[in-house]
Amino acid sequence: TTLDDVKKKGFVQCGVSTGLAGFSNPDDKGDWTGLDVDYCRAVASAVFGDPKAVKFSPLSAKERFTALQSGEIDVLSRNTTWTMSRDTQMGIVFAGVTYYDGQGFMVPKSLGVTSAKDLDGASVCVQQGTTTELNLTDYFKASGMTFNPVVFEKLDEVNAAYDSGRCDVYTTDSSGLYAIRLTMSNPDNHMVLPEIISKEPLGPSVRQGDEQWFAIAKWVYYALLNAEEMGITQANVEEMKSSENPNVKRLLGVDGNFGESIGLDADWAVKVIKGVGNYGEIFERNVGKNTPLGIARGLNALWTEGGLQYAPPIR
Amino acid sequence: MSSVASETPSGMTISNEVAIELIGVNKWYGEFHVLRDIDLTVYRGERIVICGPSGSGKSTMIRSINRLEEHQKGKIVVDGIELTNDLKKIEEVRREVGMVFQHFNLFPHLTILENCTLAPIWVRKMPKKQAEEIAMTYLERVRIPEQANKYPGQLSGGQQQRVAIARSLCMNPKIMLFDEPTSALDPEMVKEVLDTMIGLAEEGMTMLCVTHEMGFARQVANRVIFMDRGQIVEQNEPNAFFSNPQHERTQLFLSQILH
Amino acid sequence: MSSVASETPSGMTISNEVAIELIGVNKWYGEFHVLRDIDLTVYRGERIVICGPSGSGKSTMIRSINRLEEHQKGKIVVDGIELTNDLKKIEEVRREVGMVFQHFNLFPHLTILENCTLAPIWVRKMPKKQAEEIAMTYLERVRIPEQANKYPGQLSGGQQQRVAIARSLCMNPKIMLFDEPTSALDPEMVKEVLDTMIGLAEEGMTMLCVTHEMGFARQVANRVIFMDRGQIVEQNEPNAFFSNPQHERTQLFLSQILH
Amino acid sequence: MANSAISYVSTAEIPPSPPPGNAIGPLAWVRQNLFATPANSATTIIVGLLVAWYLPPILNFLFFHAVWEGEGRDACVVEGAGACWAFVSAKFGQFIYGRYPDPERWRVNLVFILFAAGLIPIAIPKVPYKGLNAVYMLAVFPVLAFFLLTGGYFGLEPVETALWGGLLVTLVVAVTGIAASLPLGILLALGRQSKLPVIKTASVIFIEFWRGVPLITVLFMSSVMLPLFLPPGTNFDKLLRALVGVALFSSAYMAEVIRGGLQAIPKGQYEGAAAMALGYWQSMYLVILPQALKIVIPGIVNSFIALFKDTSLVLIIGIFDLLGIVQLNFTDPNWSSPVTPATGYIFAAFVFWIFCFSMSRYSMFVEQRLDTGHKR
Amino acid sequence: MAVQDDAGQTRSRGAALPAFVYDPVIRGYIFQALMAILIVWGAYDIISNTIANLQRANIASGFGFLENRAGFEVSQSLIDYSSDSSYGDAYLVGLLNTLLIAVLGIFFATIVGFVMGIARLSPNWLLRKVATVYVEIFRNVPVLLQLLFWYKAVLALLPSPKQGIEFSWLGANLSNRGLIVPRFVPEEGFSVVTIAFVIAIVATFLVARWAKARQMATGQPFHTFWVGLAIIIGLPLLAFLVMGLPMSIETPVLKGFNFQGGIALKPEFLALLLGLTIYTSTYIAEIVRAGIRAVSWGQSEAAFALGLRPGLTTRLVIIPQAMRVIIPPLTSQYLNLTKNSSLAVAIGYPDLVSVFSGTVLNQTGQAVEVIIITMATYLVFSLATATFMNWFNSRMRLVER
Ligand SMILES: Nc1ncnc2c1ncn2[C@@H]1O[C@H](COP(=O)(O)OP(=O)(O)OP(=O)(O)O)[C@@H](O)[C@H]1O
Ligand SMILES: Nc1ncnc2c1ncn2[C@@H]1O[C@H](COP(=O)(O)OP(=O)(O)OP(=O)(O)O)[C@@H](O)[C@H]1O
Ligand SMILES: [Mg+2]
Ligand SMILES: [Mg+2]
Repeated sequence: TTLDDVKKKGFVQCGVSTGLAGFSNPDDKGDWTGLDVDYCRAVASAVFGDPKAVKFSPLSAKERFTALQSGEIDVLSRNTTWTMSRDTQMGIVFAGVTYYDGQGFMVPKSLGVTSAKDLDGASVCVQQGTTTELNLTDYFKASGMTFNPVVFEKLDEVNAAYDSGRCDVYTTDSSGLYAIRLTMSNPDNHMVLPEIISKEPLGPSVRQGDEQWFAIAKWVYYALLNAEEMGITQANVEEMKSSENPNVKRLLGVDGNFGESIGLDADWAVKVIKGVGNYGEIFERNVGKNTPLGIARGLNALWTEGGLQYAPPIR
Repeated sequence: MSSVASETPSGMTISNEVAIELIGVNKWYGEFHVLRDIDLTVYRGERIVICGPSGSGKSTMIRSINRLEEHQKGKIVVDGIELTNDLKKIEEVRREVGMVFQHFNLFPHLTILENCTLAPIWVRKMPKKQAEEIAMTYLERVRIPEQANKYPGQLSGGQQQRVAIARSLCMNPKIMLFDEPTSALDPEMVKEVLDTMIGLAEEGMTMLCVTHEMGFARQVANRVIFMDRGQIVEQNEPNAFFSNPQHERTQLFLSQILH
Repeated sequence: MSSVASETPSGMTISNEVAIELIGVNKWYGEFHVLRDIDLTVYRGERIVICGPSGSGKSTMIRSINRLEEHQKGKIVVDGIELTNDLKKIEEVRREVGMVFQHFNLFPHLTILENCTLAPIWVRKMPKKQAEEIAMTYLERVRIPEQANKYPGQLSGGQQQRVAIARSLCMNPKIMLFDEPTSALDPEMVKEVLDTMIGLAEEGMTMLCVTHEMGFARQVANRVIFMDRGQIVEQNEPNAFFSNPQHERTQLFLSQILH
Repeated sequence: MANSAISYVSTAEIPPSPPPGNAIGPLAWVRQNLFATPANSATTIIVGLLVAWYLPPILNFLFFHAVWEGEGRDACVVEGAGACWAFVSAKFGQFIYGRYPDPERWRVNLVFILFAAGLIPIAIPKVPYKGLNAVYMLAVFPVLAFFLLTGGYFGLEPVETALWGGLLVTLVVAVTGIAASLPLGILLALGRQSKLPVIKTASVIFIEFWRGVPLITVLFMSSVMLPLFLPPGTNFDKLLRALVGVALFSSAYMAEVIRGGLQAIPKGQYEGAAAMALGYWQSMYLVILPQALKIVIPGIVNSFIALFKDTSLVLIIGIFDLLGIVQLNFTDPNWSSPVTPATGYIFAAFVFWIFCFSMSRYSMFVEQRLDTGHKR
Repeated sequence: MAVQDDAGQTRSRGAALPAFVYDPVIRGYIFQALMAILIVWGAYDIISNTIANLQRANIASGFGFLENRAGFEVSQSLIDYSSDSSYGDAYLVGLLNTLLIAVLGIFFATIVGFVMGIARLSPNWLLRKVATVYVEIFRNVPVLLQLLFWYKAVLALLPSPKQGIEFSWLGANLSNRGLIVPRFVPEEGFSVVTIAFVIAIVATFLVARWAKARQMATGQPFHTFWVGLAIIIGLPLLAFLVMGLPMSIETPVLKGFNFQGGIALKPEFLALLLGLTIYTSTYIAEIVRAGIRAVSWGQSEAAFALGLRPGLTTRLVIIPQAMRVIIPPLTSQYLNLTKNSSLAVAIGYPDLVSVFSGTVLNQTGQAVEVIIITMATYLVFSLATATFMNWFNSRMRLVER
């Protein structure tokens, strides 16, 4: 099984993007950071108790699915939209939605456009082979407008083309827009338009056919959410072990051994939280208000706070 | 040097009109002095054989007669026309002088007939039909009319060389130059080419021929010239040349060649 | 055909041991019948010259003796070994038979010495030193020991051909085959090669030689074979062959070649 | 009966004299090469004007208006600025080593030195011990280089290939491709010459397949499809996969080059070898291949050059070779300026050019020098 | 050929091996059988692995996806294409774009290459050196780098459409959106001009034939080239004037962000064309040079000795022979150019690889099928080229004995 293989080689092989600030991006020292990266570290923590027991494969949009299908990577955590065809026809399954996103548009302020409705006839920069490319087409078609696609295989190339003025509009998931805006030669000259034209549930995926590994992928994510819901943080996880709350006890493996059923230790969730913190911490660390991206929780707030992030209980 | 009409053994006549005159001709390849003060007068109807060791300048000399090589000092007069840089004069001389090369240099992409008619059509501005008729007469003369529509690659070496001779004759030249015409041929084919050349000589064509075929020299030449190191070292009427060479280099050369 | 030990003009002896035997050998190139029922017995010590018009199958015949060509019918026995598809036997025969080609076929990437030692080292598994000593003796015998460390490209044609002979001799063959060994040479160089071959003949080597050098044939051959259209048309002792050819094709051929 | 009238014997040898003055010297050269005919003179003038028109702006951009020093983009974002060489010097380390960790870069340097130490003597014809040298280059050096670069043994820090980049990767891909394609190419060429139909057909299909498709699809295939061909769980390095693709691709081209050499060997050489009782492999190894390979040295070097240029395609599958890493740095906001891309590309072009041009000159040199065989 | 076919001859001396081991025929069969087994086994292994991998991962397979709706747009298409078209249509769009760039690239590269190749043999030192520098520079730099250079370092620096460089005399505009040129819209009567053009070509052809026949008959040469040129330009022009200028020009106008109307040559297209043309032309230049030099000097000498002038010698003797040498390698350069056009993927030109192995592969995830189709397409190109070359070689081979 995948878990055995992973244990044997001693690390989790995780597919990430070739560089998208806030989600998966190598820092100056070459260490990977970001929300997608932290999810992989969480999985590694669950298996090995060590958030560093993970290796990253930067993948282009084209390579990502075959890399997972062929077993080259164990988890794909690469701002990938959960769609039905991907979930059913490509031999992969999605483990959850780590980020609720939607596609938007960015334009140079000098263009004088304030709404996506004014974009008729525009040249649009978009990354090749993404759901973004399809949504874009659908949106313009539905609005009775025309556009001229300028597509590249790699994100850098799309960025460079937009920055040099090759196109009028940049479109991708709005989280991405914020990240990309930062890399423009002058970020203040660009604005994100208010329209969101699609649902983009981004989440990690694993290969079909290995229920145990699928369960680990799912429940690591749920553990992160439950931890936030219960107020368990990286800092207080040890004290919380002595909490009286039965929900906390079950999550932290003090009461019952839920880890066993997915092939992990009883304290698997403790390891996860110790390794990377809870979902809220991950979010704030990578993309939240105090990062250059400055993204509000919005849809990604817990259900208890009006958002969509909701985890099944552990019992 | 001779300046009177004379009678050769085989009964061919030589007029005392001058056909070619080389006066103090010198030529250098870069620093290398190939032709050194060559003086030579050829009379109309003369048949001259040139021999000498490899690298002695034989080819260079006969090639400068139709300006395939440019000489740098001295004077070459062919058929009354002095060879200078003037393209028109060069062309005129080349029309009067035919040349046959060691490696035939037939045009491989043209048939035998086309090889023969190319120059008459484009240089002499002859109608094709007439050119072809003339070509056929000459091909008959070299005894290969039946090959007219083949390509050079399909012919044996001896046949190719005969075509090359016919091709030159089609331009109706007054003088023929031969540069080792038989040395690239198999022994059995040498004879057919030499026979063709003998035929030409008998008709009184002025000929200069670089060759080591001493039998040929004996039979048709009225003069044999021996060259060495860019000079004419010795010349004589063939019988005397072979039986009684004067210069020691000539003697050495003949002893090697007639083993 | 002669089958008794005889004495040749130059006093070389021939045993009545059979060296090579061809019995009813036939060969086709596609549809073309090159060798037609060739019967030939060569005795140890014989020196046979083969002549005939181009394309008559001379080369093909002597090349099939060391299986450079495969015959399709009949039997070839060399030194007691019959040539079949068996690679081992072919190799054995080739070790006993030396061959010298028209175009020398020296290996241009090896020095003269390396050319000569290659086969002894790799085929006879001789130590390098010994092979070199042997090579040097043979190079002395062909009178070019001083060229041992040059490359073939640096030698004249005559020297190259002598190296080719030495190279064959290094394998200590019992029989030598020559395929027009002098026809690619400049006239000045023919003599040195023929002299080398005469030397070999005087030592009693069994030799088959395709050549048109009739002087050589007269001097050393004890039998001259004339081939035409894939058949042996006539064979005889040289003096008789040249002075009194029987077959009309032989007569025609000799008249052409001795022009 | 000497005919005294035409008989002539020279009495003294005419010594060679130097050629007349107007045939040599610089003036004669100018006349012959630039103003020989009116048409020739006209060409000289027109081409001369074109050169005078276009050369100065190019030189200005490259040298006279170029920015040689600076700490960031500000130095290069000035009106009329030429090439931003400051960018190249700031990023030079990355261009050579990629993201290979700083403290470990001595290992890369050592590999470069070891490589040069093997290559230089093998390239100079006069240096002896070519055999030992070849053994070093084909057996010792690759092993040393592998351990040095990847690490993980002998206390060397392991360095993932994902961190390799720049000229290092360019050279690794090119050298491996070359080293692997040569023996493979020889086998394929011999296979294609073979009289055995199965071997011949297999070789032909293999060669024609790889020669028929663009390298980029081969790289896509190796990066996307290769994992699917293998049993589950076997997966290997991305760089290694690219190397496999490049090696197979170039071996097909190499095979055709070598086949050309085999065909150029005169039949007489095969016969000469056979007449001396050498067997098939012996004649190939001792007689035919040494000559065939020598004849095709220019062809081989040309395919090396092609391969070296083709290494740049690996950037399309996300491996950062020299060109890839140069491009990657254009996005550095600290250095982005209108002239940055041009500067980066010109730098990369210059590096590629140096390698390719010197290889082609080298092949011309070898061609002339080793030409002992077929010329007097 | 007397090349030995005794493959694998070993010399284990003395060992009493059965006789058939030394028979090259039997030996050949054994060797081949082993090889065949190896190949079949390898192929079986790969195929079974792939099938197992695909099944295990539950990946859809088969070529049915070609019928599905594509759902994305392509920026340049020679046929009608919209997001409602199928993946199969997308394949066609990519294929046609590849062919378009290949045909144009071949056209320009041939012209530039011949000019440069002949210039490299010029007696003029300066011209020769300039051509040499051109060839040596552009030949020794990867074509991908050149494409990127033109695209990102040159064309990307152009101003936006609003500030684009106007070529008012052409009605064209050059900006970072590419070169926008007016489109000629034929009106009623334009067909007459087209017909005139066709007639002119036929007429030129006839004149050439007549001229040749006349020369063959009377020996008089004729200036066919100039007369032909005059006819081909003059006749359509005349028709155009007579019909009252039956053509309107659709000039591009700036509307919103972009130009509307006219023909837009996108920067991706321009960069690709420029890069491929320059790169390939250096190779063609070398081929042309080698081809001309392959005709031995003896051929020229023989022609000179017959009194032919240098110009005629070139035309009648050198070029016909050089072309035989030039055409085969030239065809393979054409094929190379076509294959190199796949680098379009790096600069976003929608060629076959970019549209099909890029977008379609990503949208469907059917990597195996998509890559197979792409490779097969290129293989067809190369087989077609090879067929042509074989045909050409057999037709043009110098006839020999
Ligand atoms: N183009 C050239 N450049 C330099 N040297 C040349 C050139 N052509 C010939 N030579 C040299 O000039 C000398 C005379 O050459 P030439 O061909 O006239 O000799 P030859 O007497 O015809 O010799 P052969 O019998 O070998 O044909 C030779 O030493 C030759 O090497
Ligand atoms: N490989 C081959 N395929 C087909 N025909 C061949 C082949 N080799 C030789 N021939 C033909 O076989 C005939 C005999 O050839 P061979 O070389 O034995 O003649 P030869 O007597 O040696 O002639 P030469 O004096 O020209 O060397 C010739 O007609 C030749 O064209
Ligand atoms: Mg000569
Ligand atoms: Mg023969």
